[in-house]
Amino acid sequence: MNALLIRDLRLAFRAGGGFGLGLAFFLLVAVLVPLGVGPEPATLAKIAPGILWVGALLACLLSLDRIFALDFEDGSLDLLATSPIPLEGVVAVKALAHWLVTGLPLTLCAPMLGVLLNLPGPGYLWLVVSLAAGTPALSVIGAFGAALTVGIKRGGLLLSLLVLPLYVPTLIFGAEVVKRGATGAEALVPLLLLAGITAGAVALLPFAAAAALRVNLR
Amino acid sequence: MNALLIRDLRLAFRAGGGFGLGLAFFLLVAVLVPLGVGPEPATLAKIAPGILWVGALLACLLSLDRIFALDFEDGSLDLLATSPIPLEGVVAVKALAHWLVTGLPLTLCAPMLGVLLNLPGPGYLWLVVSLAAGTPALSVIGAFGAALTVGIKRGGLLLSLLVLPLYVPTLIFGAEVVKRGATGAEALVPLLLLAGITAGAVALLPFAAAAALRVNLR
Amino acid sequence: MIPDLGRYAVAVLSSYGATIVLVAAVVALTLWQGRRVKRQLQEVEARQGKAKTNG
Amino acid sequence: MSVWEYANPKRFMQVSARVLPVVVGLTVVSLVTGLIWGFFFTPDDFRQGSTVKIIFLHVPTAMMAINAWVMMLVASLIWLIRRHHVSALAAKAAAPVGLTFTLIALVTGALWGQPMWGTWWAWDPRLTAFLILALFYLGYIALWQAVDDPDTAADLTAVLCMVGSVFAVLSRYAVKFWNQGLHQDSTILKVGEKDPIDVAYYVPLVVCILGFVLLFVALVLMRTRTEIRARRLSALLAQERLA
Amino acid sequence: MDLVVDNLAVARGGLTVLEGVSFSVEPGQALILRGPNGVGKTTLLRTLAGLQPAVAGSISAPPESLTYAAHADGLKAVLTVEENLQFWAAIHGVGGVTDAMAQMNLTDLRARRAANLSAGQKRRLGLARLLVTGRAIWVLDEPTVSLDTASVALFAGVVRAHLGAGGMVLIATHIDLGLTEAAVLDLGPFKAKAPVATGGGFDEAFT
Amino acid sequence: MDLVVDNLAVARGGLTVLEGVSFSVEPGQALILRGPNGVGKTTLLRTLAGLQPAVAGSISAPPESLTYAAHADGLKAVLTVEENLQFWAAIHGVGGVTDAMAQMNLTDLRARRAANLSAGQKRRLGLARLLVTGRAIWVLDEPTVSLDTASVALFAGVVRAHLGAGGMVLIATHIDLGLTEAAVLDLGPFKAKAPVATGGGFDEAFT
Ligand code: HEM
Ligand SMILES: Nc1ncnc2c1ncn2[C@@H]1O[C@H](COP(=O)(O)OP(=O)(O)OP(=O)(O)O)[C@@H](O)[C@H]1O
Ligand SMILES: Nc1ncnc2c1ncn2[C@@H]1O[C@H](COP(=O)(O)OP(=O)(O)OP(=O)(O)O)[C@@H](O)[C@H]1O
Ligand SMILES: [Mg+2]
Ligand SMILES: [Mg+2]
Repeated sequence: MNALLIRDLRLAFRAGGGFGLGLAFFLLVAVLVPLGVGPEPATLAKIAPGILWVGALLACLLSLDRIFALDFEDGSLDLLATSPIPLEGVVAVKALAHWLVTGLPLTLCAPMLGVLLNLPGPGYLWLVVSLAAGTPALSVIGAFGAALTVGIKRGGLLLSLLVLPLYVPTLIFGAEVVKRGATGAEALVPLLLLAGITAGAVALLPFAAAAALRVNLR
Repeated sequence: MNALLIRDLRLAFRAGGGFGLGLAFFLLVAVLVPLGVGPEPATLAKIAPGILWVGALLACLLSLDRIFALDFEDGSLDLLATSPIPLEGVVAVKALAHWLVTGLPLTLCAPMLGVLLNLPGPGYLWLVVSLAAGTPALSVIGAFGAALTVGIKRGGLLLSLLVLPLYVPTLIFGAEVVKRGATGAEALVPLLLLAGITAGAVALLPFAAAAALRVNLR
Repeated sequence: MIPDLGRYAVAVLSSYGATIVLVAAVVALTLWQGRRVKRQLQEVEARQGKAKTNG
Repeated sequence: MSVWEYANPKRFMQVSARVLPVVVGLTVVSLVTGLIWGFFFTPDDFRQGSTVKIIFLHVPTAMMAINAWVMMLVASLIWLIRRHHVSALAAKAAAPVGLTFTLIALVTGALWGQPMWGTWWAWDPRLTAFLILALFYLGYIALWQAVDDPDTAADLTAVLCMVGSVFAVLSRYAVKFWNQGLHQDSTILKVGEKDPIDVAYYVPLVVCILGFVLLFVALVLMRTRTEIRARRLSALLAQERLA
Repeated sequence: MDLVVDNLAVARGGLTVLEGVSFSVEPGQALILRGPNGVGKTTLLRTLAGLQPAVAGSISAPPESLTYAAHADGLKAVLTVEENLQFWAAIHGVGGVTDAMAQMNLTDLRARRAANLSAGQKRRLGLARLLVTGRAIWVLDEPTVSLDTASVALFAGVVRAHLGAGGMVLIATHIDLGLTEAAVLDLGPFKAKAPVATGGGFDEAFT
Repeated sequence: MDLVVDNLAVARGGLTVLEGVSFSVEPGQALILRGPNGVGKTTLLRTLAGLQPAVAGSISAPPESLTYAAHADGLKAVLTVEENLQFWAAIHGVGGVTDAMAQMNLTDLRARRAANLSAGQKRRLGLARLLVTGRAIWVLDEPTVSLDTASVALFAGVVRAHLGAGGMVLIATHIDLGLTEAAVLDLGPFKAKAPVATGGGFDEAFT
């Protein structure tokens, strides 16, 4: 399992592996939205929590199809399925690798983009905390979606369609944490709910994803 | 050239061809943003023009990698490059097919999503007009980006990064048209600028894209 | 014949109109798909039946 | 004889062929009665005026939109556990019908909302959760269409349906939470919750609900029959290919 | 420790393509599967590898003793030859990467990225993977596609060495590998006569 | 109207792999290219097809007279056999779809989606495409991969017919196609001795 994690990380960091692209996309969303919406600071401050979370979510989304599709296309997935590692473990490791490559950098860089969107002062801590608590759920749910669509050529858009509704609760609680945090209101309840979703998703979805992979491999 | 257009449209409409997915993604963005930002109608009305344009842009973006990548992978692109059709013509036809399959439906369905985002009444006409004038530029610029990244496996995210900055002027003018239109202000100037960008992109970018394709094929 | 709907006539009538259109659409789609598949199946069954009897 | 006998495609075709005309007849009778009664012979509400007539469309379709998903969930579970093809095909057949009902509820709700709330759409928890349900339907149908092999598609959509249901419930809860204490439009009131519904509306409403339930059953039966035939058709064609 | 296949039926796309396949392979034996295009060789091998369920019949093999090599090699283009092999060795908890490279004549290419190999060199790397799995039963689907004559002979030598060490090999191929000692099984006679939908008797309406 | 290649050098990944390749093919002639894995056959053929520039030397061929068939067939899985061929025929402004299907034994499969073809049938469809291009010079890279013996013979017949009609054929292959009348060129001797970076004289500092 370690070997798989190391390989996935190594592939992500090699040329063309896509590390940093999610981050760059996040940055672009944070830049595009003020361009589209207009530069008014008050409006931006109001929508900043929501936009930051939507941006993180989309950045995550766009790298999902790499989780299994590359391994499926070059035949590695067949070979991993016949290897001594259980498929549930493969899913878990790959979701973890995805989080390390996208979710973690997003979390660490989000405060910088908060500045671009004029996020009010107290919101920054809550932004980082909520992303740290919520992005693992995005990776695991995404891995499930990727497992469902792995056999489909260029299934990226279908993957988005399937995964986005599943992201809704995470998005709502995550953005709520930041919104409340930014206005100084009580933010612990949504944060706990967010953590609950993450815990549930991490505990259960690898099994569903492994089942979907088995179906797709046969 | 006709044969190519017909084939591309036929492929898009066959099962798995991805017609309608761009639309579904547009819908998802229009749903996610209020979920992130919050349900306040006044805030939503203010950001609606910008968000609708960003959503249309992202929906367009996500289907870009289909323009050339599928043909590259199955070898059709090599064969088209050695066929009697000039590569510039291939690019133009494929960009047109992409617009017919994504840009046009987006334009037609945008008013419905305007309702979700509480777009003010006078904005609807301008929304449709600006999308009709602007989405062809999105398809052509996207075809150029797709040509640049065609050799790269799962290059979707890189493609997004390359293309998004090129989309900025279109986005600014497009959103401006809707914003002014929604508030009843003069919207003709940004609309003309938008049309100018589209005309320029359609006239010039197919050549750049064909050059990029030639480099990527060798 | 149509009852007086007052100032809400547009809302009520378009609701009924939209519903009828959408229901008609699924029903038509269902019937059309059903007929098409049934016809194709009969064709193939006839063809294969014939192939069997001819050896 | 166990109930599972009816999951045999042949048996299902025989039984459904006999049941279908009855269901279609009852559907037409009850829908026509209910809607005509509702449209022509109900008084205007003192507060809502004639818009109250929309209730006969909106409420039954909104109910059936949710019930259709529940039916798909049950059918998916049966497929995953007992591997009865008819069950998977019934789930597939129900999705477009459910989506249509969802759309009708959305459209009639929006048309009702404009005079009542002064807006076509509000991000009310109930409405938002409903919109998300529509998205689930879209994704479910898209996945069925994207996968070539029918058994693979059945398995994948069944898994999606199960996971999706969990998240649909979660979303409903989350949306309620999200819209709490925020700007809540005070005009958002549901007649049914405020005051007990008048008998004048109640009876035709029940008839309409019955009508839409029957419509759903009839359409799902027809579509399932079509799916079974399509499945048989592709099996026969594949055999021809191999022979 | 034998691989015993008894009365196996396999299906593809919902239709049984082969039925009644029975054979057994003992340690040190090789079996070559032959048959025209589309008879079901790939399907049979994927079933043996456990990637898809059998329609009927049984496969008995020691647990986790089997490795499969399909047309796709499972190579990562941005990793070097050595890194690719090291990954599979680590997954299977076995060493022997250097030895595997030596056996498949890849030592000179060890630091080359897989993307920069020619078709035949890629195939050699894919086959070298078999050596680092430590598995006894090799299940190979057209292993010599795009190999030149010298490489085919090299590969036959590797197979022979594996058999000599008590391994078992199953190969589906259209061409002659020069493995004279191997048994040959023609799959033609096992072609499912009247293809039957796989639902069992219950779903007979689908046939 | 001949295809004349003179002192050609071709490069892959910035390194010259073959140099000094000269040959000419006249109408009605076939030339088979041989050489071990990695010698540069694919590179040479892509250069001839105009998909990549030559490092040195010249290729002279009538304009738009050449068509290339690589390992990837350029088939669309969701289109039928006939639709696939019709598309390529329309692109080249030529007819003859029915005839091409007849020649490659695809008539029975005309209404089948390409996704449902077996490996060998797909390949036959890819080769049938050559017939609807109306081009005189066929440049083929390992055309018979995954064809069984009967199909290889069928294909050899098609090649012979094309030669008989004044066409020219270049084939890179490892196996024997039974085209006894074809000339054979072994590329081994043309392997670039000390691989040289391809910048030409100007970039010699990088060699
Ligand atoms: C787009 C807008 C709307 C949507 C999506 C919508 C959706 C729904 C949903 C999901 C239900 C629940 C059905 C069930 O639980 O079985 C429902 C019930 C109902 N809706 Fe709406 N609705 C909308 C607008 C309206 C408006 C404007 C009104 C009236 C002012 C209204 C009145 C009702 C009533 C009376 C019920 C029945 C309540 C009950 O369960 O007793 N709805 N609607
Ligand atoms: N995805 C699929 N759906 C339906 N039928 C398929 C599918 N893939 C293959 N088949 C059919 O199943 C049969 C067996 O295919 P398989 O790939 O096992 O053949 P094979 O013996 O490996 O042939 P080859 O020598 O060409 O590799 C073929 O007749 C083929 O047409
Ligand atoms: N992208 C690349 N970058 C660098 N070198 C490459 C690249 N692709 C191939 N090569 C090298 O160029 C040489 C020629 O490759 P080519 O694919 O032309 O060989 P080939 O004769 O077709 O071999 P085969 O018979 O295996 O297909 C090989 O030695 C290979 O290692
Ligand atoms: Mg095979
Ligand atoms: Mg080659």
